[in-house]
Amino acid sequence: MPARTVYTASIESVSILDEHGRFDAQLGADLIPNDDLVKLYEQMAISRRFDEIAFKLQRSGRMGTYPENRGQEATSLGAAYVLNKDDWLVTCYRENTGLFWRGLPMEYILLHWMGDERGNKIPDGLCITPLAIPIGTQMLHAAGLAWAAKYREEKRIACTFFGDGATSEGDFHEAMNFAANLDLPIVFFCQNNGWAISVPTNKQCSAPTLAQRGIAYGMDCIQCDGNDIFAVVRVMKEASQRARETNRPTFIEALTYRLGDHTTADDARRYRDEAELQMWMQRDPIIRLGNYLKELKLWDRSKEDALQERAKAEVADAVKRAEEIADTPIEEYFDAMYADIPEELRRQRDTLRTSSLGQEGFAQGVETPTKQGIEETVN
Amino acid sequence: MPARTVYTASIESVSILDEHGRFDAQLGADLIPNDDLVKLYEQMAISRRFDEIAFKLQRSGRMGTYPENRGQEATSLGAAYVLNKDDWLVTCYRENTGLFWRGLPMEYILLHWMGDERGNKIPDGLCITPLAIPIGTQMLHAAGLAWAAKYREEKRIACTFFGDGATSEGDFHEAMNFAANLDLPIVFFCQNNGWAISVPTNKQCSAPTLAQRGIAYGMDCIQCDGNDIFAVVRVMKEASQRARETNRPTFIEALTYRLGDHTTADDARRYRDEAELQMWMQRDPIIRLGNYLKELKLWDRSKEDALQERAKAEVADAVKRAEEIADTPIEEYFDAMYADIPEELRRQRDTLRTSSLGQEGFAQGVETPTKQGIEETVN
Amino acid sequence: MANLTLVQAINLALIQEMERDDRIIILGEDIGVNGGVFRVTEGLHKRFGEKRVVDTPLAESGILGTAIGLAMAGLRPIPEIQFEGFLAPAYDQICTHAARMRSRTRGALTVPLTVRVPIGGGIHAPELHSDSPEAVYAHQPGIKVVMPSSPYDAKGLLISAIRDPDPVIFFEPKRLYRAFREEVPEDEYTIPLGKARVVAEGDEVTVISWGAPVVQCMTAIEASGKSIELIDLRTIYPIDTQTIVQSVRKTGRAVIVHEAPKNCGLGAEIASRIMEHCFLYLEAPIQRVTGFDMTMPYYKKELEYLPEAERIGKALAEVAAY
Amino acid sequence: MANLTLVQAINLALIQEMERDDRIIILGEDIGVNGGVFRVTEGLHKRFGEKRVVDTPLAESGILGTAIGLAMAGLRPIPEIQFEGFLAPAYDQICTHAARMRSRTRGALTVPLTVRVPIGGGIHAPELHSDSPEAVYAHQPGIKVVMPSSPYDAKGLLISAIRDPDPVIFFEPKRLYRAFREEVPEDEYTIPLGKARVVAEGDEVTVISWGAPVVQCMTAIEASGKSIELIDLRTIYPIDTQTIVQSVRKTGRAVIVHEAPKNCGLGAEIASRIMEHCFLYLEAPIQRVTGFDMTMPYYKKELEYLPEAERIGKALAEVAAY
Ligand SMILES: Cc1ncc(C[n+]2csc(CCOP(=O)(O)OP(=O)(O)O)c2C)c(N)n1
Ligand SMILES: Cc1ncc(C[n+]2csc(CCOP(=O)(O)OP(=O)(O)O)c2C)c(N)n1
Ligand SMILES: [Mg+2]
Ligand SMILES: [Mg+2]
Repeated sequence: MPARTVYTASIESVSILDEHGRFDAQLGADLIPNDDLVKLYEQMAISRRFDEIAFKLQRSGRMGTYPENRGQEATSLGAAYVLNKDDWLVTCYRENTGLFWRGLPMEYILLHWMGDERGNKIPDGLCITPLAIPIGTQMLHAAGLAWAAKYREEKRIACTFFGDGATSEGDFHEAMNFAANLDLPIVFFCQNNGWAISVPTNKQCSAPTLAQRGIAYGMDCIQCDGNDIFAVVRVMKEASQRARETNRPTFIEALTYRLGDHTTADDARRYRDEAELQMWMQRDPIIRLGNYLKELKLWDRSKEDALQERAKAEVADAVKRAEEIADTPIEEYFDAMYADIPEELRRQRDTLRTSSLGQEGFAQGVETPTKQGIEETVN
Repeated sequence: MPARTVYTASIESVSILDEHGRFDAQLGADLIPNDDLVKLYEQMAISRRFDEIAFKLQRSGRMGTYPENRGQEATSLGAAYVLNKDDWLVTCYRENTGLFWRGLPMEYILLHWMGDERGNKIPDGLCITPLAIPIGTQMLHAAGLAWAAKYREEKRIACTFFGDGATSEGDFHEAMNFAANLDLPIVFFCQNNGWAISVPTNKQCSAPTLAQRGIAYGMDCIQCDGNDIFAVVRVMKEASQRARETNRPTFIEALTYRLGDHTTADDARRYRDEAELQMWMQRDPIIRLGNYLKELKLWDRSKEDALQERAKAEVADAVKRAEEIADTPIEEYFDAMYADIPEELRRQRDTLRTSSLGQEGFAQGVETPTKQGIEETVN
Repeated sequence: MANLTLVQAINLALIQEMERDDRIIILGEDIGVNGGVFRVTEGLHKRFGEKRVVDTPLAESGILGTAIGLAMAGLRPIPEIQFEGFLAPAYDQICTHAARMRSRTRGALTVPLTVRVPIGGGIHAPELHSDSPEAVYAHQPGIKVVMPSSPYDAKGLLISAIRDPDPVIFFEPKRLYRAFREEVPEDEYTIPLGKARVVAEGDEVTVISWGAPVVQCMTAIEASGKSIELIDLRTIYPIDTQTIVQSVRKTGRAVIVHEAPKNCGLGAEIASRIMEHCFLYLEAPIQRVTGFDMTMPYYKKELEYLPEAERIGKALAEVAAY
Repeated sequence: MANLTLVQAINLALIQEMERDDRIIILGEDIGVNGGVFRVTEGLHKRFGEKRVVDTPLAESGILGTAIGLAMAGLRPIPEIQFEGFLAPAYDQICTHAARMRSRTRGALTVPLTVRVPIGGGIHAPELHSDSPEAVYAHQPGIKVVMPSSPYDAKGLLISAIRDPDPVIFFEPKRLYRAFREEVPEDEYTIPLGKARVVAEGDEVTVISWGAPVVQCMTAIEASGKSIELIDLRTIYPIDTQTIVQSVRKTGRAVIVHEAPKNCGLGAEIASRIMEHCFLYLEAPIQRVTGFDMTMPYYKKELEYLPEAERIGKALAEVAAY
């Protein structure tokens, strides 16, 4: 239909260090100092070790369901690397690497998956939010956190992580729209790992890219190779600068892959091809960066051995801390509900009963009338 | 940032008969037969009359809150004109003209706003859904209706209407995404009338067009002049054909304006400029088509007079039917809840009481024990 | 002291709290230039500017979700949802996040927000503008739920709600928005959450209600000629069991009145608490005078659905005679 | 007759109904090739093809909303929501539309869908995978709510739900999914909605429960050595008041057991109905043994939250001794 064109848009895709080791010297120039590169590599390796141990803890009955992060280490790490310490990191549940980089002690993640809320009791000053279980809901909080920073003129930003599947939820749309319309300093970081449990990305979005979801809001949006730490760092730098300087949000689609099952409760062989998995094994972000470091002579076998030892020890330590944490008396759960505990809840807490006869004798008085007709008090 | 372009998109805007009477002979060729043009004009005029009377009914206390349709007649009408009788028309609340064209007796709309559910008791075979009060929710039903048609291989489609404000709701996103991903035969028709109550469109969407919301789903999307019946018909023809033949959805943004307040409960002078209103008065879809018809010698003063008489009579008739409808006994409300009324609800229905003592003597037995200790039955 | 409507009392509370605490941001649909569809936020946009009084996109989950983020950052957001029927799209954010953030993080992150929501029927409004979902939110641990029935209470309770460190849903009975005026002190004052008000004392029957039906109860009680104790709950959660129980131990009879459907309404919880704590004092089965277990009818029939004075009066007579 | 788990019984019911009625479409997250995260829809994708067994995008409101449209068109959609915690995003479509379409249109449009939702705790799952929101949906007029506690009931109730002309929420207690097997007839059979089951007869105390805690009740009853009548509600709405009342008029004592928090839980409604209809028969205050009024703890502490046999047993002893 011939008519007037009123809008045009396009999506760019960024790759710097590809799976064959080719490095785009122009895009990658002066992006990451060598020292940092080594540290980033080390963090990914430690995180990978953590993942393996966490998996084993689940398999041996020492931990509940656990979502492996394997294969996705570069995304959250690249983002956390670029962000300032006081920027909000609002994650989903596959961003261990970025959280560890930020400084979250590893045992927190273990505690979370061990069914212990103390895994979410974020240490003061860390500027992260707890792992988000309900898909797609946390981006709105990130928008609110970014809004608060803008309101206070703090020059802090928020960066929120979520999967391809999450982009199908209504809350994703609302968060993107609020951010774009209210000019919030935020980065929406989508980890497109090809699958939402058993559902492939093309069933979440039939468009050629997820990145173009941002066009709906007139938002800057871009795609990158999520297994390429350079590409991630590059797009994150641009996005965080845009947020910090102009309060404009950015939507990033990072192409990555989970090399494990969805969680330990899942069996990916039921729905995905071995060949696809094999192909992505070749694109492993850790191997890729490791090879590059070796090429630059920044890494070698002995450093690797030392790193593996260190990883082993640090992870073992975290496991120990998580497993040896003191039991929480259930009463603390009641106390954690409100700043001030309501009376009926206090009665439940102090008797560990809900039935009124079971609550008799609570506190000073006796609340439920007895047949003897004693004078009672209800608190 | 130099990188590979992986996607490009653009938005076209269609206008055929503009506010100055200029007609694009190429785009408009053979679009609407003259006979139909006259009928469409008449329908708009009758709808306008209806609107005026409905407004007066509210102001004189004979009807509750009413949302004027004034200024938006061409959008739903153009769509309904293109659709087949068995295509689903899933409207919001500003699409009287299209509903009347489809055959909904005018008193139904009055009854709805008179607080009478019978206004939603759609006559058999009309393939419309009731006016939707909760914003943004009905598009999902349209997607489901379209899906059912596809499932049954019926070659029916659905067309759903909503405002600019509605595109901010999560359900809008989910409906668009389901339609695009499941290949549903549906048209999403957005009436961008510039305002969602007091909030201007640019606070719902900071992108230059609403049409580009469709790009997020890889959906065909287009903008048109919503006060130009030709443009509406043209984009609807293309969209409905696409849906019917290929099961692909389309998103249409029609630019229009409500010339009245949001509803009779609103006072638009509180938030919008008189100048803006005046400008849009010049773009009135009825005046525009009327002038064009006169130019084509299809219309004249005497025809107009006759039409106004007819409109007056038809609307008066509808008002009479709505106002004279018999009262519904409240019992029918209970009966309308389920195919089979649950027992406790039947007890409430038969006694018009919820308190158990008030329900005594219900049906055969006496349900609540009395002090006399009569043998009781509970139904 | 000024003679104010409920709308004006809330407006005054908002202004005073905003003056006092610049962590407060008001957000919602049409609350800015337009002053809210009920004019509750009238004048705030002009007074505090568009940074603190923000017209959001039309998206309730977005409003609550971003408000949660604002609160997590230490601000004191006061989102408005235009009508209780449109709180439903925000149900998930409220119950999944606002209610759980403190317990989930053992207090590391909290959500001190107050969401204001007009509630209830009786104003001839369209569908979904007349419901009463308070019991749904009372069932969700982690939030508090408040519903005033007078201008005086509205101001004092709203200030408490805003200052409360936990999320509060503040339901405003729209039928009472402009139904009557009352002396409301200019000075700030708070009414503690979780404390009911004994509106009238009596010893034959205890009537428990909240929000708009409190007014219907007063009419019914007056007409009954009996000595009836009327308790206005004021806070829906936590429930002030003590005040209720003390009264019913005196009267031995109770009637609970609410607009929501009977089944699983708050009346059931209150009746159960009374039964649990006053078992040996009860002289008649506790009565529930409520909306019927059906969809709130469109407005033509709303008064036949709502617990109006006449229906309340019948229950009073029956329970007293039992 | 086959010895089936609850998962298998539901799977069988789905297969048989789909064979019988090609208006049935199954839709949800991971229900296709993957057979559902609990394998309830195992084999259906292969058997009925991707036209009838549809993996949708990850969007619960979308799943319910399109299912409503499918149902309005006369099909019989059976959406699955993966866990009860993720029913919340669909709360609006359920309460605003599924529940209201029949009454809104005076029957011109109806919504015959059955939404299947795993519910409850006890399986060591992550947050929001262990809640019990049944009372919230029971409070909403216009829908029916079902929760089986055994493979046999599950099959018969699910078939009734699917054939019911109104929307039904079918909650599946995930703790019982594979907890035990039971003889389940191959042939189709239905169990009427709205009818409770007397699991065990007795005359000292009546215990009322539904879903997974029914099993805990059986253990507690056995341990108590008393003559206790156990009623499994089976349908949460409409409640089978008659069966409950008949029993309590006999026993004079009642204990209600559920996983959800006590405040405004379904136990309050049942207790109130008992009080209303058995007032002169009651010999002790009705007891509620339920989840506490707090967020369902993460799994380390879930068994201290849930109404396990021991806590039920204490209440039985107390109420019997009263
Ligand atoms: C609201 C909600 N619905 C469903 C689920 C169950 N669920 C957990 S993870 C998941 C898939 C998420 O996919 P994606 O967003 O791509 O993230 P990924 O796991 O691939 O990192 C689903 C459906 C959930 N946790 N929350
Ligand atoms: C879910 C929901 N939220 C809020 C409202 C209150 N409300 C009614 S109409 C309206 C504005 C709608 O704007 P738009 O979608 O542009 O439609 P228009 O009225 O302009 O045709 C609002 C906020 C509602 N009806 N439903
Ligand atoms: Mg994914
Ligand atoms: Mg609009």
